Amino acid sequence: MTEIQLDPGIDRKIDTSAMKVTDEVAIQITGMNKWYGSFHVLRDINMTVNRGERIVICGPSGSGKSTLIRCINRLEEHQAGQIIVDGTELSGDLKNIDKVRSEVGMVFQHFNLFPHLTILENCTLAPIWVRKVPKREAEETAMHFLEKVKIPEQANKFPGQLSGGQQQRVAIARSLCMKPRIMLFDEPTSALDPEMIKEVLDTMIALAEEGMTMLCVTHEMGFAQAVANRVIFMDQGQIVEQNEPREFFNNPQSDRTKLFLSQILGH
Amino acid sequence: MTEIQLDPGIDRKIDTSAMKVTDEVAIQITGMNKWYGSFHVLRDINMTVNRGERIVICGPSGSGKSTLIRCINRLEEHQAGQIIVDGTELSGDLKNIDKVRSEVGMVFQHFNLFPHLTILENCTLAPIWVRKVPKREAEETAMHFLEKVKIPEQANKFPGQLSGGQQQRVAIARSLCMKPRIMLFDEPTSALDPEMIKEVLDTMIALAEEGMTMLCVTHEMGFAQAVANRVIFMDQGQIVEQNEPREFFNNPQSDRTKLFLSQILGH
Amino acid sequence: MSSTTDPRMAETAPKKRAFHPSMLLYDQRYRSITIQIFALFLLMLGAAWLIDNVINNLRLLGRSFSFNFLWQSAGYDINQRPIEYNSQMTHGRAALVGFLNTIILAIMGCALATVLGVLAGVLRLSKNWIVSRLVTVYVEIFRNIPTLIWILIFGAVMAESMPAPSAFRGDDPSASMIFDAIAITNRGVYVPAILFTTELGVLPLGPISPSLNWVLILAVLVAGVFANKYIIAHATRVQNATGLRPKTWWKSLLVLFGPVVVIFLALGAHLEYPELRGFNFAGGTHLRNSLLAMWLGLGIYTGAFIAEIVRGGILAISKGQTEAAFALGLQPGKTMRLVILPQALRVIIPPLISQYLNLTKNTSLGLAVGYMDLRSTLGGITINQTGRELEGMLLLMAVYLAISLTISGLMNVYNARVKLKER
Amino acid sequence: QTTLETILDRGELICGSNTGQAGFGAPDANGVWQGFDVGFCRALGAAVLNDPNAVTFVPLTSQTRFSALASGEVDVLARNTTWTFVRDVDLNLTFVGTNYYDGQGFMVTRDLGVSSALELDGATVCIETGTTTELNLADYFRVNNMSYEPVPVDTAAEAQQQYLAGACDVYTTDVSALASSRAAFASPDAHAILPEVISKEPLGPVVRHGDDQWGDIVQWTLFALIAAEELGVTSANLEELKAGSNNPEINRLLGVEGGFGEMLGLDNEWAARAIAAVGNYGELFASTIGDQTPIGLARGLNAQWTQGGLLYAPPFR
Amino acid sequence: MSDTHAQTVAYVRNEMLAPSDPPLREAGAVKWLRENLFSGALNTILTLASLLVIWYALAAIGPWLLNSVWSAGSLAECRAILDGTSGACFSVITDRWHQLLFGFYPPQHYWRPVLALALLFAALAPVLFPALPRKLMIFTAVYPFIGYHLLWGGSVWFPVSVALGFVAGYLAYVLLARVSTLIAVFGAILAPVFWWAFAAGAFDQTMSSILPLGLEFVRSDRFGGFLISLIIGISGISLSLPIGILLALGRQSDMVFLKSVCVVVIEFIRGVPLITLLFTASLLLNYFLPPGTTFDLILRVIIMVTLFASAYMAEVIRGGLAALPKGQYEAADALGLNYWKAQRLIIMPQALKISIPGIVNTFIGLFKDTTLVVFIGLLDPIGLSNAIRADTNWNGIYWELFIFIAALFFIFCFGMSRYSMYLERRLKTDHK
Ligand SMILES: Nc1ncnc2c1ncn2[C@@H]1O[C@H](COP(=O)(O)OP(=O)(O)OP(=O)(O)O)[C@@H](O)[C@H]1O
Ligand SMILES: Nc1ncnc2c1ncn2[C@@H]1O[C@H](COP(=O)(O)OP(=O)(O)OP(=O)(O)O)[C@@H](O)[C@H]1O
Ligand SMILES: NC(=O)CC[C@H](N)C(=O)O
Ligand SMILES: [Mg+2]
Ligand SMILES: [Mg+2]
Repeated sequence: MTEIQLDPGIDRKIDTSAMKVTDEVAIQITGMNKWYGSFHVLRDINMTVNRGERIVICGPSGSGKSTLIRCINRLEEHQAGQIIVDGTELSGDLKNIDKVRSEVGMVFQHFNLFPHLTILENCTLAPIWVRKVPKREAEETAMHFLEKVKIPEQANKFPGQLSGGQQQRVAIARSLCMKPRIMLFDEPTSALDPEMIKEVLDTMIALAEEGMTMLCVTHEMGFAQAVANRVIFMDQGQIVEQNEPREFFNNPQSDRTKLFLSQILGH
Repeated sequence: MTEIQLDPGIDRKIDTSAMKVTDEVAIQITGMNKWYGSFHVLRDINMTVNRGERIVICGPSGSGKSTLIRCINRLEEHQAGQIIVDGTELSGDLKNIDKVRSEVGMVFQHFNLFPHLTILENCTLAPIWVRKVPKREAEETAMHFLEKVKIPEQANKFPGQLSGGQQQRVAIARSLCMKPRIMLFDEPTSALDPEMIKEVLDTMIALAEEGMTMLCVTHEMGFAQAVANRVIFMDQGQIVEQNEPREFFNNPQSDRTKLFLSQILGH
Repeated sequence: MSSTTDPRMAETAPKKRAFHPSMLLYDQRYRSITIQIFALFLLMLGAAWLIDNVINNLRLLGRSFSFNFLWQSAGYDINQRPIEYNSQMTHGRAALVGFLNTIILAIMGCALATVLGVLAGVLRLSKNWIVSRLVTVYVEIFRNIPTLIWILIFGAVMAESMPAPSAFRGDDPSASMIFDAIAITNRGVYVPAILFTTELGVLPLGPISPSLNWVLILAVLVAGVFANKYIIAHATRVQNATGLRPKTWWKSLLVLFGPVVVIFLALGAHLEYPELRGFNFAGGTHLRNSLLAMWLGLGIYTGAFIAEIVRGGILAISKGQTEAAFALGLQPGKTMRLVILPQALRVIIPPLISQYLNLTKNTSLGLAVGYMDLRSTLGGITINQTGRELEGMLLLMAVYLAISLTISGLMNVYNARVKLKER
Repeated sequence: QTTLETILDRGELICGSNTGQAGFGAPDANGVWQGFDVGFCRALGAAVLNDPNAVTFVPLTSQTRFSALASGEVDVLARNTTWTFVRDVDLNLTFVGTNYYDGQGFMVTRDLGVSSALELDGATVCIETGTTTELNLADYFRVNNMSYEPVPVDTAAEAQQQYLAGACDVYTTDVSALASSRAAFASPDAHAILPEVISKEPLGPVVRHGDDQWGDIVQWTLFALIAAEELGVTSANLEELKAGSNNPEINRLLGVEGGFGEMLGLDNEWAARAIAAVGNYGELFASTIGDQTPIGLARGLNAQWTQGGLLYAPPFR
Repeated sequence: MSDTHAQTVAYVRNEMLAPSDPPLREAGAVKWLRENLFSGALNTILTLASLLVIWYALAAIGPWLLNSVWSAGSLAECRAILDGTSGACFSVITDRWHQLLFGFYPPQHYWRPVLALALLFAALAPVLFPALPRKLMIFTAVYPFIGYHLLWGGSVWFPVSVALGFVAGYLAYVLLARVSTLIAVFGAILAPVFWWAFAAGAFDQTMSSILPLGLEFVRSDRFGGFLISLIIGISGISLSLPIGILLALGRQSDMVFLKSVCVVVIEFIRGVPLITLLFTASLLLNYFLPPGTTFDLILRVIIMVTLFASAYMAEVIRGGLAALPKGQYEAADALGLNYWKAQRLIIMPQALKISIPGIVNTFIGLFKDTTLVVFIGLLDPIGLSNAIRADTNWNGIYWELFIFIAALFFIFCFGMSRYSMYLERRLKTDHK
């Protein structure tokens, strides 16, 4: 097994002072199962995420990573088992769903910005209409987060006028504007050109440094090593292995994990 | 200034035996100026390329690199000054344009293969219709060059079925099939994933080894060092500095060059 | 080595290239001039040939080219008259009546097509298997059968399957009016008309002089729309300031319809019910078979196309947009209103307008069921009674062209306004 | 090129006909055109081309007929067309004569209980557009201070459809056409033609203005048929009379003497051929629309002047 | 397994779970019904409403259709057979079957349109199936003249003389191409014009007198029924494609004059209803032709319909052209292909491929629009239905005729649209 090199992008010192894992449970998943038709896509998922954890989920394509995190804010419905987010159980109850969704931010692979709204409007839409925040205030918050992701000057442009990396950072800012307590990322960098990946990873690291609870599907192993406190490996809809990153990369237990790691790190 | 590392791709020994610069002038550009509307994109370009030279052009985005090499085969019209390619002056005269274009091959950033034709057809199209070569012969030539770029087995596939690196190699083979005396490359590797860049650079090196006159816009500094006999740095539509590669990289003269090199090599 | 000039340059010093005739063929810059001159030449030749033929033919036929016939008495009656008209009035006036009938039909048709199309388009996306199948059947059947056949079928349904007015007569009539107000007969549908006890007179606007009552009502309605806009803007202001959006629907209803109701009452509006008198129903408004057949035929046919456009428009907005909105906590209703619709409309409206254009052009099929539109009056009876086919057809084409260009002009303005900004 | 030359070149006469009016002009089940107006065209075809079947019939609606004639699409229009001032003068057409003297009438269903046109106030009336009918109708109701609801239709067939379906109370057009329509109905007796005839409708063949030779041929073919009846020439005794008779006018008519055909630019047998093809006027009338046919029209005004009618062919002299 | 708690983070699954079946309510017919038909109050109402609609439609039409009469000589006879029950008289179709298909085309010549149609498929084959040898394209090019001759008949020399015009254009191009492509193009435009204007007539006449060959002539007014719809539709679409391409190229060109002419033509034609163009063809065309010339009404209609479709086609193709990346033009230029070669070899094949759905839609629209010719007195199926109704035997029959005509149009148009979908899918896959 080769020693893993960090992504060249992550070269600055990472400040781990706020990255503390608490004892408080943020997400609790118990015996969760999900089918698409008769295809059993998630099988007996059990997992607890404490507040402040930064979890990276990886695994081969089709292993159900996206499905898992989409279940957490109920973009997908699960059919058996229990998902409790911040004390709220996800079921058909629409109120609970709304509550969970406004507490959980999500960043998609393809950004999914609203192309007909400016960057600022993208960021203020949900606070205004969901959180009922006055517009002025929403805009201030939005500008605050846009500064944090380093693109305040783009506020009045439209998404189509930004580069991919910039768009993804806007997507992160947009989620943050809802002041979520948990952030989900679904391969946030895999649609980006190499130069842009760094911009986005930097933003995510900054977020981690502030103690955000994060679940991130990604294959950026440099990021996983630097930031995650736990790596979960999934295959065939199951959690096959989880461990803290250094152990996970250098001393994988299961054969599948070994095989997977050799593939993504080998070449 | 850091010592430049070669691109990891270029690890084999490069055979420079045929890479001889002759005294014969291949391209001669004198006092050339070009405007887009009222925007002065190329300003007083003077430059002579001898047969056998391998020139790398670099410079910040928008500095007019692409425009310059596109002027050389008249994909863009220049408004003042003179461009003489292989003894033929480029003016409105269509015959001259046709002549120059069939002597000068061009490889684009986005390959621009013809998606409705097979690889083989892509390669034989121009020889058959422009050079009036019999089909059989054109196909033989095409296979020869496809072998050279190491993808003869793909001849009957369609471009959409090939990877980016393979497509770019086909694009090179397609140009070569016209037996050009000069090849122009406009960022041939910048739309490619890292693994594929190597394949394409190898092909270009092989071409250089055979003594082809080449003008190449690229930011692959490893390639520039290994293959080029001259590096031209452009900024704001002007040639700011030119020199042989080692000198250019290790001892840049102008401040702008220094700044530029620090940016592309720094991170 | 630096970028100095080369001594060899002297040999190839620029020669002044004088103009040479062969450059017309071989030089990029001059060649396009040659081509265009050739095209101009061909065009002029063709035009001259056509004009010469027209002049010769007119001379041979002993005809003149003049639009004087428009001021001659028409002599024929038109059944559907949105403005005052009788057979003693001029051909020009008859043409105007036809034009208004065309516009009326076009507007009614577009409205029906839009309602049906949007409904069908949305239902076709419904998860309900049977509904989406049923709508698919509607769309496919109507799209793949010529509109003319539909018009004829609807015409035949009206004329063949509905009871004659006489069926409403007698002590034991075989047909009866719906709610004592609407009579569906084989000559069309009679519905109550709105009459006023107070007539304010007419607005003197040359040939078209609308009743002031209706002008007033329209004005109030428009004012209501603007007032409603203000109310919505106000709600937005309040929301911006406090974060809470006040409920506006009852205010909107009040502003939109309140004043209109008041005016109706003030002017003494009452309904005039159709009544069987003599051969036919009298009173009320008569929607003739021809109008109904055209309206249903064009509306339902075009509705099928609009359904596809709407469906496509909604599908074009990627699923990611909905998911992103959901993930932000927006409820489905708000997602539709704030995220999906604004984007879908951009996709939907341009093809929608071109469907409106098609429908408007198809109103010219009115002839098939005797609808007295512009083509039937100016382009039909007038041409026939006066023999001015050249002038009549040219005028007819000009009017349709003007309508089309106006509509597509508006569309271009819209497109330019909503275009998504991109790099 | 004159019209006659065109026709001879083409080897075919193109005749504008009705879109379908039983007895006057309609294709039968085999697509062969039959009828009174059609018969005239066949006579003309026989006269000019020596073949009554060398005639192509172009069905024309009331609206399209004059344009078709003016544009040269048809050589002659024989399609119950009324001779009016405007058509003759302003539309640059030439009416060569009258083959049927008619007037506009009204048809209603008997169970409507109407016995006079003056009781039609408020009725719904089916009319063909582009006809004198619609102009007369407007005038008639206006003069009598009555209102009506016009239902414009394009062809007689459509008018019948609407009328039978009850979409209009009244069908108005030339009385002859009413009779022909009624004859085609499933139960003709349920329909009555009202007594009022509100206009004069002299129907006749029409040609383009300007080609007098062709006009003469059409005109005198018509007169030949009428004169033949007056002179007692029938398709039965034609062969016999062609051998020569002691009536010089018959001889001139049948080309035995006088060389009239040549004066027209045809040959002398022209009239004989026309008569041979369809019979004389009376025979044509009787076989297509006369009282022995389903149409059952009486000769009335269309009797010879000698019989108290209006038919009056100028002398062949 | 138990909690994978953060503090005891390491966890390895040693044996994989096999997939299991979903809970019962997640599968089978129950689930399907629940999800698709009764997933909420609104949905349930919609389902019931739809069932009601279907029930009504079936109740209204079903018995009528099922109880139909297929053999009767007249409506009266048919009614007698039905004996007061409600039922359809499709016997009118069997009675007038040939007429509805061929109009009054001479029955002994029915083989001609049938053969023409069969040959049409042969001619289309090389266009539709790229696998066939390119040489067959020659037959495709010649087909229009064969088709014309089969349908109309007359002297063979007429279509030959028209075809020779194109040959003249081609020869002029080939000869002049040595001098300059531009001159060659001019020549290719002018040569046929001169040939047709001055030489074609004489050629036709002399050849006909020397060697009178040909099928019996059938006049246009004998054409009718679906034959006429097909003739107008097919010739309209095939002629409008090249004209549409030229108009689209003209509209894309940067030559101001040429461009504005194309824009005016396209916008004018798209701005007026087809019916006014048809009236122009039937009433006004003679004003624009030299005095005394008349030509066949069907040909005139074909010309107008072609113009009409060309404008729409031009817009469809313009869309296809716009969808092509600029790089394709540049690559063609860089390889030294000239404008026409680039268009023919690189641009058009791709642009047309992209435009296939649009082209097919235009075709379907055009085919449906052929029904408008009834307004200028051609006996298309609708015109024939009027004619049939004018016959005493069938006076008063509507629905059966409408249903038959509508069904034929539906089959054709629906088939076309399905075929275009198939084509789209096939063309997409031959890239991947
Ligand atoms: N809507 C759906 N209907 C049916 N099957 C689905 C659906 N969405 C996903 N699947 C299937 O579920 C499995 C898991 O999908 P998922 O997207 O969660 O995988 P993933 O681990 O995120 O893979 P990737 O790395 O490719 O994103 C895949 O086999 C996929 O084909
Ligand atoms: N067609 C055009 N019209 C107007 N301006 C243009 C056009 N093409 C390029 N430009 C402008 O000309 C300048 C030079 O462009 P060029 O593409 O040559 O730059 P470049 O050096 O190749 O940059 P890059 O590294 O981004 O490719 C840029 O500012 C660009 O915006
Ligand atoms: N009904 C008709 O077509 C003819 C009506 C009338 N005789 C006319 O010439 O106008
Ligand atoms: Mg995924
Ligand atoms: Mg560039």
